[in-house]
Amino acid sequence: MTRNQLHLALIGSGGDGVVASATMIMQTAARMGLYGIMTQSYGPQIRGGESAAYVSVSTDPIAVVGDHKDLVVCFRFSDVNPFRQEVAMAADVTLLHPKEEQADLPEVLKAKNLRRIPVPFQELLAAEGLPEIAKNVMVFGIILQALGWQKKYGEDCIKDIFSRKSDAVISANLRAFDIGYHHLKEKISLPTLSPKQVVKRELISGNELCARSAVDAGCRFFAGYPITPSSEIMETIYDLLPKVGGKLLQAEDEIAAIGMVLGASFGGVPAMTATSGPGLSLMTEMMGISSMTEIPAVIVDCQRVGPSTGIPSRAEQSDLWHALYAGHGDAPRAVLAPMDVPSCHRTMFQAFHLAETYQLPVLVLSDAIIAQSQQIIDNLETTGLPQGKRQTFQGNGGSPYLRFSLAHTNDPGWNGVSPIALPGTPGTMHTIAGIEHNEMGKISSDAKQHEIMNRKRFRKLDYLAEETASWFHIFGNPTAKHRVVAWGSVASVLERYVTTHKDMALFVPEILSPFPIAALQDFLAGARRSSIVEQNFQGQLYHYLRSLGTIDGKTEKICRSGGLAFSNDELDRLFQEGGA
Amino acid sequence: MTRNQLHLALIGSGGDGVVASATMIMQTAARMGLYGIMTQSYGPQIRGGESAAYVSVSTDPIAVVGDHKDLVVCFRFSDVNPFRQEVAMAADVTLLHPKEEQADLPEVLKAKNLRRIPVPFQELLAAEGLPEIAKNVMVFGIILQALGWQKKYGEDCIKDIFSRKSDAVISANLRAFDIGYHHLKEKISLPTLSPKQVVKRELISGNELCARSAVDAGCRFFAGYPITPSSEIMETIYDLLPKVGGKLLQAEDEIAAIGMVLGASFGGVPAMTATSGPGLSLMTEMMGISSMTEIPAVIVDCQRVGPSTGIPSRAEQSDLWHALYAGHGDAPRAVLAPMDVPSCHRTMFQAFHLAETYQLPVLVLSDAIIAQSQQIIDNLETTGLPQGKRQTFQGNGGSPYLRFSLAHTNDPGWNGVSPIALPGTPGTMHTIAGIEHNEMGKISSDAKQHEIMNRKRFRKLDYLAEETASWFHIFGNPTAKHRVVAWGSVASVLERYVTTHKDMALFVPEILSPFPIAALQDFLAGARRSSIVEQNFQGQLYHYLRSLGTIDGKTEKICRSGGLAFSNDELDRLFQEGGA
Amino acid sequence: MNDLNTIQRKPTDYRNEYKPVWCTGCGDYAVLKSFTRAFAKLNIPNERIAVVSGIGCSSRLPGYLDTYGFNTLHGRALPIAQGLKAARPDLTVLACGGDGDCFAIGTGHFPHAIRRNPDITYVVMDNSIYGLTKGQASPTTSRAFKEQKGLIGVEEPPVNPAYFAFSMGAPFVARTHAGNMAELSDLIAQGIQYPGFAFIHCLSVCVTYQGRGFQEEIDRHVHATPANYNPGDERAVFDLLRSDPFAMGVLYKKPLDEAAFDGNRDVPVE
Amino acid sequence: MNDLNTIQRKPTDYRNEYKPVWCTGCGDYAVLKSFTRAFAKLNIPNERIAVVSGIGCSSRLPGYLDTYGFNTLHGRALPIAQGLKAARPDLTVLACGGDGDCFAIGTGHFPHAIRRNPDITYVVMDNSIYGLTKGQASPTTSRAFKEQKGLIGVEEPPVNPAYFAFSMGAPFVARTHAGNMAELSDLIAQGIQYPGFAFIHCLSVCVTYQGRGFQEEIDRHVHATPANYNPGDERAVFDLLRSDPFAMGVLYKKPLDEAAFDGNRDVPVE
Ligand SMILES: Cc1ncc(C[n+]2csc(CCOP(=O)(O)OP(=O)(O)O)c2C)c(N)n1
Ligand SMILES: Cc1ncc(C[n+]2csc(CCOP(=O)(O)OP(=O)(O)O)c2C)c(N)n1
Ligand code: SF4
Ligand code: SF4
Ligand SMILES: [Mg+2]
Ligand SMILES: [Mg+2]
Repeated sequence: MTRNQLHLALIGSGGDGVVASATMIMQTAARMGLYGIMTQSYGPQIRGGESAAYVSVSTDPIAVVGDHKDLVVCFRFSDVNPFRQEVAMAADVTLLHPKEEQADLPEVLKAKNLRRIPVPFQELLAAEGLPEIAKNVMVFGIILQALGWQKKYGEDCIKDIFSRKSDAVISANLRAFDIGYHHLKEKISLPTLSPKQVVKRELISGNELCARSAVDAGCRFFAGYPITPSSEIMETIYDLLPKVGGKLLQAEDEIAAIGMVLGASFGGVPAMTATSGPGLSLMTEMMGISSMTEIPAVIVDCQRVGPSTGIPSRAEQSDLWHALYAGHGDAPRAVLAPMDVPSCHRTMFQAFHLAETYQLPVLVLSDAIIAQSQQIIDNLETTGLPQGKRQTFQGNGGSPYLRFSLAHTNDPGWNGVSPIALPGTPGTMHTIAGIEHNEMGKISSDAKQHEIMNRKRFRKLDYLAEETASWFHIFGNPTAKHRVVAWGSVASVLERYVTTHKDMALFVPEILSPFPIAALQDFLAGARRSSIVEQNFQGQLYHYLRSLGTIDGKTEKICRSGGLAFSNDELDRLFQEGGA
Repeated sequence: MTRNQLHLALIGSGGDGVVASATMIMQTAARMGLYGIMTQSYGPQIRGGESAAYVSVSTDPIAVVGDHKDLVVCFRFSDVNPFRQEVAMAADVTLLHPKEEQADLPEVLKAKNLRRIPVPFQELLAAEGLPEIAKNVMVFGIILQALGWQKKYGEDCIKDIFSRKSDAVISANLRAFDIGYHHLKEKISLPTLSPKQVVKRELISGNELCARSAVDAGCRFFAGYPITPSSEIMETIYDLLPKVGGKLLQAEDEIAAIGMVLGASFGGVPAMTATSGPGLSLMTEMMGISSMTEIPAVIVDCQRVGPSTGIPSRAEQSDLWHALYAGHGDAPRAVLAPMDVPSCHRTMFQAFHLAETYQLPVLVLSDAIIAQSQQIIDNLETTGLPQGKRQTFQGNGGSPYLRFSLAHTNDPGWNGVSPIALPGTPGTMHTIAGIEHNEMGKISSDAKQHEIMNRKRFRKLDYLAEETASWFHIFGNPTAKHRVVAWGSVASVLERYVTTHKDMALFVPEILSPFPIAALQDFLAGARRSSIVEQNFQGQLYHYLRSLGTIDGKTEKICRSGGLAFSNDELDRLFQEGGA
Repeated sequence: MNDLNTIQRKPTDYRNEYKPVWCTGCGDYAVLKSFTRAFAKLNIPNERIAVVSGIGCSSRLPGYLDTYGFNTLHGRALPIAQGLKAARPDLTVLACGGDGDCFAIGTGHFPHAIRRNPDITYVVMDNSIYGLTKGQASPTTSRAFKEQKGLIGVEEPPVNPAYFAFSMGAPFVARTHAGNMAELSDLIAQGIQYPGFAFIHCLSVCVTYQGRGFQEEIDRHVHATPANYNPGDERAVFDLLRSDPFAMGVLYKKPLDEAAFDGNRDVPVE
Repeated sequence: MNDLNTIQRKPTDYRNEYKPVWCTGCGDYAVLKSFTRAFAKLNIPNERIAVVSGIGCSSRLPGYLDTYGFNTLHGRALPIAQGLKAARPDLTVLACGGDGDCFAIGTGHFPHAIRRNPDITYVVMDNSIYGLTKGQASPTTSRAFKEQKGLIGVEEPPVNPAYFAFSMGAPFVARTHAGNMAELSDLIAQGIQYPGFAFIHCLSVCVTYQGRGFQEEIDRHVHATPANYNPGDERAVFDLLRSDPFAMGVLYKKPLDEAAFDGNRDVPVE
């Protein structure tokens, strides 16, 4: 039997090494020419509590973990409970569990044609005198055999992982792998995946890619403060920046972090920070001075469940309103959103392009799923991506420098941007301020001047909107009668959904503000039914699109709080019920 | 000649005492049974620079300073420039200026039938051996005579002001007043105002009234950090709280201020803070934990021009989006807005009522005009105002206490509020957290639990909206063909406007969120034309109302940046042009 | 209010039924126990106690106490505790949290809480790491450890918590470690009884991200203050605090009458 | 880059044409002059200088200099200056602001800027009042003044800025007052030349809200550090800083080689 996707779950707790085993599977898949995606989930315990890893491998690119598991390894039935809402069994699921497990099978693990295989994990290790710690490698072996993957790939993977360890360690692990690989006597009838091309691909998380692509896009300064689920961006870019002569500061809080970013950017250096909801809320005042002083800044927000501390490890799309509207006063900004791991690459280029070109703050709304997923991806192209540079002022022979020059106001081609003279440039000294000011940057409390400067600052958005009018994707048949709009990780769930629902088309904006309104209107034209699907309680995108006049009351609002990805079953139900 | 309003401007700089003289006029008007309103304006200099005071006195309540001045005292023509956009002359304006002023009359002071009266201020004082400092009292005397007001009222006012000073000081000032009062030999033909009732009324600013009404409404704790134009709220309530056993802390920043408020409120004490845009932005994260832990808090925001530091002393309505939408996650809140000084009273009662009853953060959007205006007001009624108390839990005989009890979820009459057990109550100990939690307050990372708690928190808003559905005003003829919506200080300018435009009706919400939608829909039904008028660049109320589906593209968006109040002339022009 | 002396409460009477989420071996378990022992020692009615924390592994502590508690925002325990104490001086208010909570994002509130000198006992559980966010360097992480683990901020010398508190004018400054529950519970009790702001710096190991080397180092070096040490002699305090991070016990103490300058401590807001 | 020695710049070369908004008699005028004198003394090309401030009367200062400047947000001069200096170590970066800016809302950034020890000179213009917001008590307002004027926070003792900086580990700490422009400009120049974080506490009168009594008190008490004073002896520094708020000059100075631990000071980000 051949299929093009397989879905695995590993569930256990501290010491079981479920994440380690799952990562080895992913690395092996990447080595074989398969695609795959992996997410993790935790119980309430800080470390050592229940944890689950979900892996989907596929012959084609895959960005969303599959709903119904084909193979489940569960080390303790009592560990399943925290994950009961997020795992579902395929009808013919294979379940591996310890031989010693005496408890009744939990409801969630039941399935019509369940194949239940007890494994004496403990005994197997003990028999060979292997330490407890080798369990994850042994489990990796068992799974590899069950998947029917070649032993060689598994061995290569282990050699790689332990390449910096002693030979003794390597051979012990190879032995554990071997025991696992040969344990199952009867063949498990899992379908076989045949890679379309034998090529080694890369395994990377959304956060890692955000960091790397930021540097590729020109980022040379980072300041941040740790917060789940964004910290890996700082940790990754910390390794990358020194290689390109960049600098990083770990700040004492998020206000300082974005402040440092603005300081570096004032110095002419493309700069960014990354955070999650609570940190983003703290950055609100600083975002305003970025708008006001026209100093570029890129801010990545890995959205988690809110409000307040919420659920730090789980994704939600409820920071949208904050990104669009937060901050006292009228403060222009741009808001972008990747929809999966690989699109983080494009998004980061767009972010630096817009920030540097239009001299304003750019928010990137990632989320916990995109941030933390490990995905096998193809080589990423950089050519063709926008890579704007800041328009600097080098002197114009004598006439005084105007930081916020309005000289071209009457030129319809002017995009509102005034060239910036960087510190160090002779003859163009000036001071900028968050206080309202005139062309020279001089403080002004004149109301008419304020209106003029507001016009200048927002003029940039008009031209930016023109440039980004095509920053969206359409999936499915654009003339299908049911048209759906979604963004972020929810969009990739819907992308998958529309491939099997031919009566549906999907619109995914890459930029949320300014929204590609004209494109959306085109997309919706002639629809018999339209829905906005999102993961937050209030329907933030829905109301935003209504505020723009782009949709009316006939479009459905389909939303619920975050924390769990939509499954196809749930989407079936939601579309059946119809939205509010 | 009788009229029912007179408009004065006093313009000078440090040492001229324009504000002092203007205040004496207001105090005298209050004493005579007249109404009045006074605003101030400053040039860029911190202190001692140009300043102007605008006074309107009236036989009827008046909330907006008049556009065209009947009497102007200008101490230096060169001081006029910073105020050129905000003063306009009546055709028959009377201008008093120093005899020594040699400069040409500035454009703005010109008028068709200008009556120009040079006054030897310096000489008059010198002749009597009076010190420079007495000038403001002398000017007060001159104006009083020009207005034709009885000398006795002026004398009483002076005795009052200097009541704690020595007899020598009092008599010197009475002398200065006398010189002024008898200076003008020829009678100025200013119209006479006859009070309808001789009664002493109160002169108070919006900020002072916010503070006083908060205490009347039950506020017993305040924490704040100084910021223009809100600081007088803290300064006033600092005097009031000790008298009722309340406490106040001046915080090290706004985050600490709102934190202290939440701490006090967790202790069961109704508490508030006051700030302006930059401080409000800093409070964003704390607002979220107020929503999440269902701990009441009242936050007054005296809006000034933004973004960033903006123009600290001038009003704008550009914090609306922030108030409605800021903060990561879905975080319920209520947003109120007074429209003039006296309505601050009602608003503060509403604010404490909603915060305490529904256990959530309540924002009050005042603005620099309301905050800083001195207005003569009638006695304020407290009966009939909402005065909800927090629903506390005193024990129910044994069953465990659930801080966020959902027991009544299926009861359609339940408003989502769970009774709170205050620290000190035996048997109901519990811990609350900004982390998502279950009924008991125990931390939970369960996505379904999160949805359930979101429903609970937002259920409160549904019931709150029902209660506040009638919190709005309609001015003018409700069947007029042109229907206008405005809020805050802009609403009082429009209230004045519709009294002379009989084809217009005005809708003013007292509560902005949840918005009284049904009432607005009723109001707009059958309109031939409708406009949303506001003072911010983006049309924040307009887009918000569209997001709610309450208005559609046919309603006009009429907005411009803040900094200056709309004049009637400008409104004429804006309505002529029509909105976007 | 219950009479303090009618019943004698046991430490376990101050624990609720929730199981801590902490890793096995985490120092915070001992801190939790020490809180309950201090409460029992003073026999404070559960309902009179309120514990306010920030965010971090350590800040989960109030959730396991059968008292009132508020697990607030990262870095904000002190403002919230001060508001509560100002409004409700009749309560016994404690604050607690981690080294990141207090000395990174919370830095700005610490000197001002000290200046206001409210009658609050503040226990900082210092594992010299950001535990909850998986092991980044905190302001108290040693340079050697940062170097060894490749953490960010290697050049930055660590903050010295007790010295910081003393320099800002805290009237009661003590230090101990989670390995010494007897001393910790005694110091917490002393802090509660002290009529002003009491700061307790408690070294508490993060087994997961700092590793057991942290505890071993503590065990190796820990010692009481010298026999002739006078915690009222500010010069001696200065010398000790700058030179000796392992002296344990009460490090600084202002005479009681100087400390309690807020005369109005027990009248709640009406 | 211009050769430092080709032209000799005068103090007025560092002033732009804008007229300060300060009140007549405000101490900040003298601070502004002292900045320009220090720049001229070191003959730094205007374009190599960047001055970052917060919000307050004092924070308007960069707007009057013919250098690069960033008048940022209340309390945030230091993070922004640090980001700038980290990205552009080739620039001479100074920060300035008021006592409220640094010791109220900015408190949390101060110890961490000191720990990172960037080559920034930070001048705090301390008028012991919130000038721009019309005279509320700041963290440095004396209790006597608060009492006299009925300001909020009477019970709270003032922050001691130089001692705060020293306690946090600032390697260069100096104090003077706006009335002594010679000393102030000399200290600013020393701060700029010092290869680490230099903190200069400058008493500067707010004639409008503190009143002239402030300057009179300074004039009455001001004096140089004792002749035998050694600003490298930490014990002596401790004693002086805690006891004498009017000793002027360099109060603490770490030897240069210890101070400059960032080896990479002059390579801007590529
Ligand atoms: C505003 C904000 N920023 C960042 C975080 C992420 N965060 C949670 S706990 C923590 C630090 C934990 O370290 P510490 O305070 O020392 O406590 P520990 O976990 O070590 O006990 C951080 C950075 C947050 N919750 N909120
Ligand atoms: C976030 C924020 N909070 C408050 C303010 C209001 N504010 C402006 S300056 C200032 C304090 C001024 O005092 P200081 O820093 O000592 O400077 P000075 O005016 O005395 O020179 C305050 C509170 C603000 N601008 N931003
Ligand atoms: S991560 Fe560290 S601090 Fe957190 S619970 Fe585990 S051991 Fe304790
Ligand atoms: S208010 Fe004070 S600090 Fe501000 S400019 Fe005037 S004198 Fe200077
Ligand atoms: Mg820690
Ligand atoms: Mg000051």
